[in-house]
Amino acid sequence: MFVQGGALGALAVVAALAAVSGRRFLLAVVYPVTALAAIALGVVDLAIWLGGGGFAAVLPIGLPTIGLHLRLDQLSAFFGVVINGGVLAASLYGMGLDRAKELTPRVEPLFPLFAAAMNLVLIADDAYAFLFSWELMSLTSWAMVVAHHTNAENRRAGHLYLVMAAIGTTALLFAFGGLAGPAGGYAFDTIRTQAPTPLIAALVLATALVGCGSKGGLIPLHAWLPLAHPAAPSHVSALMSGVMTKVAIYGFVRIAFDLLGPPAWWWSLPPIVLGAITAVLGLLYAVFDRDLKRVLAYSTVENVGVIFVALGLALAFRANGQPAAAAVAMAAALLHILNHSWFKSLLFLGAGAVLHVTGRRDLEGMGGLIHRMPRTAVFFLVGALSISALPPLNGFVSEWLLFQSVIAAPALPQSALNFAAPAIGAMLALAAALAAACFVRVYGVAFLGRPRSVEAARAHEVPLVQQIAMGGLALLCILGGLLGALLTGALAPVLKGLVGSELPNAGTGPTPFSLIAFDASRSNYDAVVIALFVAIASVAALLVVHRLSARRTRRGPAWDCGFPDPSPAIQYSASSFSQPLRRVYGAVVFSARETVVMPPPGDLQPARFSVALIDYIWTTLYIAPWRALLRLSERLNALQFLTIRRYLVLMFAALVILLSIAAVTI
Amino acid sequence: MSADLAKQFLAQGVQMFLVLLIAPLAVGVVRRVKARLMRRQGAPLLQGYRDLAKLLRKESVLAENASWLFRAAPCLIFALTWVAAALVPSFASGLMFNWAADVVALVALLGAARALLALAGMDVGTGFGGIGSSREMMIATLAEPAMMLIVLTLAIAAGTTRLAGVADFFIAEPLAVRVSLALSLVALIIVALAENARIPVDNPVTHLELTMVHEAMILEYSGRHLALVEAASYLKLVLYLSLLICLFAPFGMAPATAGIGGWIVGLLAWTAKLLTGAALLGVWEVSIAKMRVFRLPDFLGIAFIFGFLAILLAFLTRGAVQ
Amino acid sequence: MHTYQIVVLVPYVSALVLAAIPGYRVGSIVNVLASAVTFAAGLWLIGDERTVGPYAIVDEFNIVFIAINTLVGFTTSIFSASYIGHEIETGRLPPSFVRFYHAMFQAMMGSMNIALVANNIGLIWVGLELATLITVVMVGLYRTPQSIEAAWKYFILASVGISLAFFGTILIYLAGQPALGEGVPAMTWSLLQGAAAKMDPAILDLAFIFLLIGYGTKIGLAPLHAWLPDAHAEGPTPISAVLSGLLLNVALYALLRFKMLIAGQPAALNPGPVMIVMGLVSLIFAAFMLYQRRDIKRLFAYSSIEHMGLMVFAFGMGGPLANFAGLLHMAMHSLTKSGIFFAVGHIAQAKGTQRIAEITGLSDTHPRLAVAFALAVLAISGMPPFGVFASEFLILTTTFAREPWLALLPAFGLLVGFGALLMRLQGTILGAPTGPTHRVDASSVPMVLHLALVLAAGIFLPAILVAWFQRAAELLG
Amino acid sequence: MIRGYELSHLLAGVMLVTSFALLYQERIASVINTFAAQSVTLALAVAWAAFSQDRSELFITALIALCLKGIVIPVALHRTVVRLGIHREVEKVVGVGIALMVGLALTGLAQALLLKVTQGTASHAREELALALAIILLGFLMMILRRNAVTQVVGFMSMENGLILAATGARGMPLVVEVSVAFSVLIALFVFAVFVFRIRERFDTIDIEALDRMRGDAR
Repeated sequence: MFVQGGALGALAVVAALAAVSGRRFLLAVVYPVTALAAIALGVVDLAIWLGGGGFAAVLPIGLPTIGLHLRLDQLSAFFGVVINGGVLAASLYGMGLDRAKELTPRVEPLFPLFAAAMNLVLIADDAYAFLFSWELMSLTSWAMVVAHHTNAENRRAGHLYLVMAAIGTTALLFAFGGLAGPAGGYAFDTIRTQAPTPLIAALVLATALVGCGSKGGLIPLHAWLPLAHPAAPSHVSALMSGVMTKVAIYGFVRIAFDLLGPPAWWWSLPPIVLGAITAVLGLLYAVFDRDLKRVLAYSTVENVGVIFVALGLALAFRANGQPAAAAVAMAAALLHILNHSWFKSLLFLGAGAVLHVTGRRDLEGMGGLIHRMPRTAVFFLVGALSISALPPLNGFVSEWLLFQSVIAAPALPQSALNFAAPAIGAMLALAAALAAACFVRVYGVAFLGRPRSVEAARAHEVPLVQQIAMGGLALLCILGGLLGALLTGALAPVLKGLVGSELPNAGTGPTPFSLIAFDASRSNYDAVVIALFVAIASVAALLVVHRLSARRTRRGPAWDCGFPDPSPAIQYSASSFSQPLRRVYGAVVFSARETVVMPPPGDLQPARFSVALIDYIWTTLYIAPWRALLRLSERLNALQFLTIRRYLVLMFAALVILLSIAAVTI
Repeated sequence: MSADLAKQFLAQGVQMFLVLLIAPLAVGVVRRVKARLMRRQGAPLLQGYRDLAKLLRKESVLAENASWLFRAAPCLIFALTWVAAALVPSFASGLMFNWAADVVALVALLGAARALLALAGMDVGTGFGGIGSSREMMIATLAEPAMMLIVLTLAIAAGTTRLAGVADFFIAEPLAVRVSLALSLVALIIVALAENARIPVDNPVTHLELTMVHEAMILEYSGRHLALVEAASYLKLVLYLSLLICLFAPFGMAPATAGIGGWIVGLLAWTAKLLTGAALLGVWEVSIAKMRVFRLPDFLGIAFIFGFLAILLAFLTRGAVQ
Repeated sequence: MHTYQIVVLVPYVSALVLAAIPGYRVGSIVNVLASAVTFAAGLWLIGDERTVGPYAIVDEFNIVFIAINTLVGFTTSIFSASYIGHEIETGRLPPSFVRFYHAMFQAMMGSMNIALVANNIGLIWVGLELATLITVVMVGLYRTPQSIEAAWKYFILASVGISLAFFGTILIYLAGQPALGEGVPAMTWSLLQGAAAKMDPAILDLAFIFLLIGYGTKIGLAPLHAWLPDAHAEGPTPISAVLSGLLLNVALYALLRFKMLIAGQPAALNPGPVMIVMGLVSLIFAAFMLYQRRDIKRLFAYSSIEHMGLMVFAFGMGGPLANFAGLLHMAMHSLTKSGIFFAVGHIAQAKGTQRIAEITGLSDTHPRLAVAFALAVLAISGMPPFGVFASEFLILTTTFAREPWLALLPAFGLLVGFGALLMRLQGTILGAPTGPTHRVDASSVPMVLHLALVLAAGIFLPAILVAWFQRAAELLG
Repeated sequence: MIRGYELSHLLAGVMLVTSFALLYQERIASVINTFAAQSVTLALAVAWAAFSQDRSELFITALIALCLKGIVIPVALHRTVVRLGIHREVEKVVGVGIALMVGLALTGLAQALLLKVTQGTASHAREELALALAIILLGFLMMILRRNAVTQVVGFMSMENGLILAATGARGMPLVVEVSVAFSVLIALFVFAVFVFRIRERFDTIDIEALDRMRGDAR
């Protein structure tokens, strides 16, 4: 507790110092201090997650009469590890920022505050403290989103972001209002003792889904995310995407699994359905986008969807008294939360490195970076393969657990969930395949091939400390993949707290690294054995090939069916890579239309090709209401320009209406 | 116990080399059948082995801007595919390491190999590599949901996603073949055709620019690198044929408890089934034309619909049984 | 002599004194001193014994208002000391007006304090109307066509409101007369409240309608609000701060006193639903109106309508929690909104305009002002760590817990309003700066002080204040 | 004394009739004259109340009503009208017929409301209160049915007349209130005059519609 207090205090102090002085030196000090604080917080969290314990405190501040309730239990501690890991990586990356060019009082003072706010959400133990730090988290990140304020796009992104955040917070206000009841029992302990009525429970679930979903990027509440996350400086994007979305999920887990009491089976349907749609649509957005950071942000949307599916399944199993299956689904969710925080932070930091050295976010201007930034390229590759859920990296472990729980869903008594299971399974598989396509595209276009712009050709490696930040995360991705079974085993205390059971046969496999969902005869995955197998097979193949083959290698121009063109423009671009997917999915989901303008023979004008995608969610759920709002406000604005006599008419009408009502009702 | 373990280990080892050995032959059978049906003489059955040997001996020409990824990919692709193929029970279900990966993991292993291949296709920065990679990934997005449905059906029927477990289940209850499984079979065949770049999804022998998928990705490979990539694709064919055999025609497979006698029976049965499958593939390829790339959603959609129907029917039959 | 007498007398005496002081500098110092004394007395009042006399009352309920009133009066006097100096220098105000301005300022404060301490429903009315009439004159202070028009509009609408409120007061007297006899007792609020159960419910209902319309005009409830935006926009900024921060509160205070009265007669109609409807109409209407504003002061005037609507809604909901939240929101809104008007005064001086479109990129040209302004606007939007967050948290959660569907409406209004405020905030502080920039003369102490208080309230509200709000909330029933 | 309140009812009724007459008038001069008549009636009613309730202080109120609203203001208004040259202008929003119908409805509403009041000691004030309420509402109606500033002022003062009628009808309402009413009317007139004067000076009209140009948020 003292560590927590001290670390959070240090964050606040360094933020205040940096804000007040604005000197470069103090701005630069922010990152080492945040890194140290993150280490301190993370170590405490790790100890509590694995060892139990934790603390609870009530401070005489916060909401009047309720006080500030703080508690660090194992669930919070687990999320604390997720968050502080991301904060540590982002701070390390921040330490490599160019002191003269990249530090600004618009970002650096807010960075530690943002980190502190996220930690506060986790230890908040009453509704006020929770929402207070939740909104503080939005606010600080908003300020960093609009840090590059001269860009109108960023301002728009910031506006949309904070408005959506406010909508989400309002929804959560309702959720906690429903939980606390009319008497105002805002402390979580009080809430746990109250059983809400079915109607209130349903409303709380719905509002919690809206509140946490909008922060996490659940479609259709996602629209701000791909705009705001990329607008912030890259290490902040990494925090927002890799970590802040996890805080959103924490909120949902806390409400749905802890505060709301025993679930009803149908609670699971909204998160499952929305999550599955989010998973698929998120990637479809990603795969058609050309902005590197936006692609990553959309991929975050997808992963949040996947996590919500897992949470929904956990709810369904729990409601049906199948704690073991619930534990599998919950383990999938928690593990994916951890994994995603690692690889998404890694990818955003990599994108930041690319952005820093090329000054570009547009994929079409990149290419060949694997030669100019060899280490970053390796780290990014690890991240890209991890996020595509490919074995033996970490993304696959959680994906595998999730598939196992989907496979168990047909055994549930409710036919709605039975029939949902295959659809969900297929959608998750589609999402996984799309993720692979998406990241092959990103990596292939950005890092492979030949440079498509001067900036890309002049790229260089980033400072060592940033490489360490990325390398550390890449290592975690690999270790997390190999030691997934051990990690899953470590989740046991958290799982017990949430669903009342741990994985039924964890640790009974042939090796300690065997991941067993239900029991060994049913399903099993052993990353270490597979990795060893693959390693042995590759070494064997290499040995054999080297023994047998000519071993001669010659460098020559690319073959390309005999028509090599030296221009890098001839390469497959990001847009052309997505063309097959656009034809298959884009036509259905986004009414994608391709137009080719071919000049007549003899005309020297270039032919033009353009693609039009319509984002129906954006046009119907965002643009249309916004226009309606503006139209209505314009209509109402006529009331600003009335004559005094007409204002008197309004007053008179109000009086007469009230009097008439009185005449009828008295 | 240790005898058991030794037996499993042996089975695993035999399997690993068996798939490697038989893969070029299986491809040879396909080519041979196709050639004969087209009234051609065709290459000898062992041409696959010769191709690989020839490629290994030749020098490897790398594009000037090829990165380390381009050079490392073939080896990894080969290793991943080989491991995956070695995990599908062929002649005996009692493999040492069959528990290391269930169907889900198996599919993912192949996915990893595919992603690496697609990346390698993008590495040199040519138009063709991109065509191949993008189409390959698109096809994967169509095939994987169908595959997931098949896995679900199997899991509902057999209660496990371990291949050995499913095989044991079908060996023990051969009558368990129901309508839903038949539908799954069709779906899996379609998926297998797509995954192996066979007609009508892709044409393994074409070099016509606009129709290439798999060939486009490996266009820049030569010499020993090409040999590894080709070997991987041979292995993949064997893998899918084994998978089909293991799931839908496991008869003759030696159960975990069987002795060496059972192994020999299983070995013979599997080889026969595999070669028959290869021959049938040849017949199929001759009798159908390659589809346009953007008709593929329709084709793979059939797999998806069959897979879905299979699950629904599985629910119904389960409900009837209960 | 009880402290409340100081609270009332000091402003009036100093008004007389100030009317005689021609110099700007001395006048402003006296003005600040007088306000400081009043504030000190207001603070002292909190610890002082409660008293109920025939004409004055000091109970838990009104000390909340008095404390805020004197505090904001004090800070505004500091702000206006520097602000008006700038206005005179730039020639917007002739120096001869300073005497008038200072005297009127104190008289206005005194009148509001009368309304707040009065135990006589007639006296409440008198105090409020005096304050209103004085602000009418203040709004027209600049003598521009716009300010005259605003003052004229304010005057007509307020006068009609005056009349209706007075009719309501007569009705209350008539209702109390049978129980309390003729004369002063039947107009004494504390006696009326004691006898509420014996009053004729029908007359009480009728009276409340007139009081709601009458005082509602002063509160700025839509559709009675029309005077408010123009009066805020065209008057001197210190007056805008006082209007939004105080006068609206005093009117609300009067309405709440009568609500307490009617709550004492169970047979009377519950005023809650009407207040809820009017509050919501104001809230949502003002939120929409925010989008079309082009004048920065008018923007925040509409925001005041929005927040008064929210308070009336909260009091309409009733119950200890909602009343507590309403009172807290009132206090926070007073402090924040007057703080915003101070900041707006700075901005208007810095950019030489009130037109929103001409104010851009403040964070580049005036970083500290931009930060303060942003914090103030975010505070009024209900963002933590500021106190408005606490009050809105309580209002929305308690409403949702009681009437889940009803809670959607205030939330909708607040979100719509937030969208507009944020849009304008970003437009003013972000982007590339355009137009000229000027020196800022006005003191930033009041602005920072208000922000600090609101910040402190969001994090820690002292137990004594909480108890004080709770007792006041209980009185509201 | 037995029929005492009937006289006050009669006077209040006369005031109501003058209110209707105000709605009915077409020329500004006659509007002002009618208002003067109403004010005089009010003075009588207040004087009668002072006599019957034995409250001599109410005579002051009566005197104020008689002098100020019965004589001084009408005269001043006449002058203003003549000086501005608008004495023939009739600017109504709706026709007389509709205005009268609405007026009748409002009177009905006032009666309906006050009839709900229980029979108590305040009951003899009930009818008078109903009439006063009707006068207030009619005054308000007049304010919103005329476009002309002078007629609006008259409408407002007619409302004030209704208020004072109500206040005197409420037995024993302390003097302080009447004084304050007079006071507020005085201030009202004072400020009205200031503004009417200024508005004329600045806009050369006292037609409120002309203020349109100055409406709030100029674009």
